[in-house]
Amino acid sequence: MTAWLSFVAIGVLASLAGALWRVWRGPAPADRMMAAQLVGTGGVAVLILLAAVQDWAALDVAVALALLAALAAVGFVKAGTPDGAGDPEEEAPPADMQLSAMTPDAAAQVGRTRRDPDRRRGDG
Amino acid sequence: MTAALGLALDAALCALILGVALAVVAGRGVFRAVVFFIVYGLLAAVAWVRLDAVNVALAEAAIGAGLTGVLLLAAHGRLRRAEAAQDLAHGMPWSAALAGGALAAALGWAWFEMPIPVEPGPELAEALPRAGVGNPVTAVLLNFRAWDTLLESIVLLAALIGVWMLAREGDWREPLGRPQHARPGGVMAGFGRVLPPVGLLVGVWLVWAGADHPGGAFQGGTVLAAVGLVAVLAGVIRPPWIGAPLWQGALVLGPAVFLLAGIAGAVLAGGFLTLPEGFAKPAIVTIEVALTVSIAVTLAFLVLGPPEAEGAG
Amino acid sequence: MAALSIYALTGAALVGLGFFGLLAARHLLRRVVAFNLIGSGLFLYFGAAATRGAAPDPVPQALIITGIVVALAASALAVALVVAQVRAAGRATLPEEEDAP
Amino acid sequence: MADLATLLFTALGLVFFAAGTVGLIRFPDTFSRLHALTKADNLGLGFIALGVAFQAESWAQVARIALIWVLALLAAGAVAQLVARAALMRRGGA
Repeated sequence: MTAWLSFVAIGVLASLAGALWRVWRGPAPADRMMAAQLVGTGGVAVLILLAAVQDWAALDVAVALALLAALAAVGFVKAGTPDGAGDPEEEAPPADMQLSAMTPDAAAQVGRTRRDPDRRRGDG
Repeated sequence: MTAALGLALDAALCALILGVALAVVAGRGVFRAVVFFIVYGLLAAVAWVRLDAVNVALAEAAIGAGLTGVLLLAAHGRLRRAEAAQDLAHGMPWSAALAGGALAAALGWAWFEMPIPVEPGPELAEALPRAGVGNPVTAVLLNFRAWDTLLESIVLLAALIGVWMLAREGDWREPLGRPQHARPGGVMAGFGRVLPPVGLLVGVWLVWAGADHPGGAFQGGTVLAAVGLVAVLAGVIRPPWIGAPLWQGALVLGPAVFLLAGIAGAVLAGGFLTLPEGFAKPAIVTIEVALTVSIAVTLAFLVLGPPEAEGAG
Repeated sequence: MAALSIYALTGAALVGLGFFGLLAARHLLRRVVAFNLIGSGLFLYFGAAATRGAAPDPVPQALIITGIVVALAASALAVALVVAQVRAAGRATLPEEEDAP
Repeated sequence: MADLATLLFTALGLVFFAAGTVGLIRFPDTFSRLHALTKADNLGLGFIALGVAFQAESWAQVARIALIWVLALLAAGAVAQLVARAALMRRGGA
């Protein structure tokens, strides 16, 4: 059973490599951040597996990681608001950008045309 | 079979870590580097578990994956407008590559040349039963090498004073950090109310369990700092101003109790910071609780940064 | 032992990468990150060395824990200094390193 | 019996993780990629946690595994909502 669980852990790590590609590629900051979030979820999974493989105390590390998984993302969301200290729910998005008001095609169009804000500033 | 798979697991993990580190230093874009560094912290926590260092993994998980991320992301948000068009040197800095490569090679060479020590320190194995706690790392931190830990708690305070000295004159009486706000009843505010109680429980458990199981003042303190930060970011708790007496008391509580215990040891047990054998456990637990409070408050304040009023930029 | 060598060599490579990043980066925030990478690599190297005996040696582990916490405190101070530098000079690079346009 | 359950559930979890990664790589825009992440991966984590729970030696360990999954779900739900809104806002030229 230990061998199988180690194998599953390797498999989860391999799937994290795909998430790392998305962190590298972006293009939007939200893509990078969400991919990092996936690495966090995968890390928790690996820790649970390692708990059974080597030491059940690793579960405490998994609890800590799961508890704080959202911290970085909350920091990201805050930093993206105009004053760097707000909440995206406070401001309504511009009317023409509301996806519910769009046909699926139009929404996909927005996704394709409005690319990497980082890159437009020349550092993406 | 199991051993080979374990080795493959280590190799895969290290390959990911190295790839992430390469992306941190070589990828264009400050934001990309910051996100990769957060990912690095997550993977490093897993690596520490593989190295049989659950105590370290706990600290790394809370700091590397949580607090550092918030610190760097907030700073990046602040600096976005001032960001220079160019964040790396032009072209390939060959001399820097050479220096880094030489350093890595020297360390790699040293690894194979280093003598393997007589393990695990016979003096330590002999002294551990008298330390008062079953977790050897806690015993080292709060009993055998208490000097290091005492001075370290003072270093944290020094760093915090350094951060506060960067506050502008007019902001001195403002709450720490930037004024955080969130939509009342929104997702963020709700999250900021649900998570901290659970985190409080986990943090206290880590301190309590730290005497005999992995955990302790540093691990519990960092978890508490992180969930406190969630509450502040979500606008649930308003941070105090620098001079708030209660919070200043919390900052110095740990070092003060530690110092008092040290002096008591000098009087009663014949040496500064020597814990008398029969009282080792209660003394360690007392110091640890006080230290946890101070570490949690200091780290949270450090990440929040100097006070800054609205509209400042 | 082989597994420990993997981690130690990874730590050594991290120190090298961090040092490279420290020298190659212009943006001050990137320098703070690179410096953290050096520290973390050293911790990994040290931690691998601590695990070579029959049981993991708790003394290096205790030092690494305090080291991780101090590294965060130093980073917080460095980040606050970077923010102050940007406020004073308007840019996140050092003046002597600004490139000709 | 317990080993069989572990085998089955962890394998299922791995499949969901792989699916989440494929979605993350293949889906065309930020918002559909958000789906891949928050749903597939937390299901994957849930199955792996369930599988490992069959190997646990005490109820305290099972409780901890359950806590981990609940925390992960809570985090994923809140984060997906917030990041999606943040992405929408940045796009709107804010």
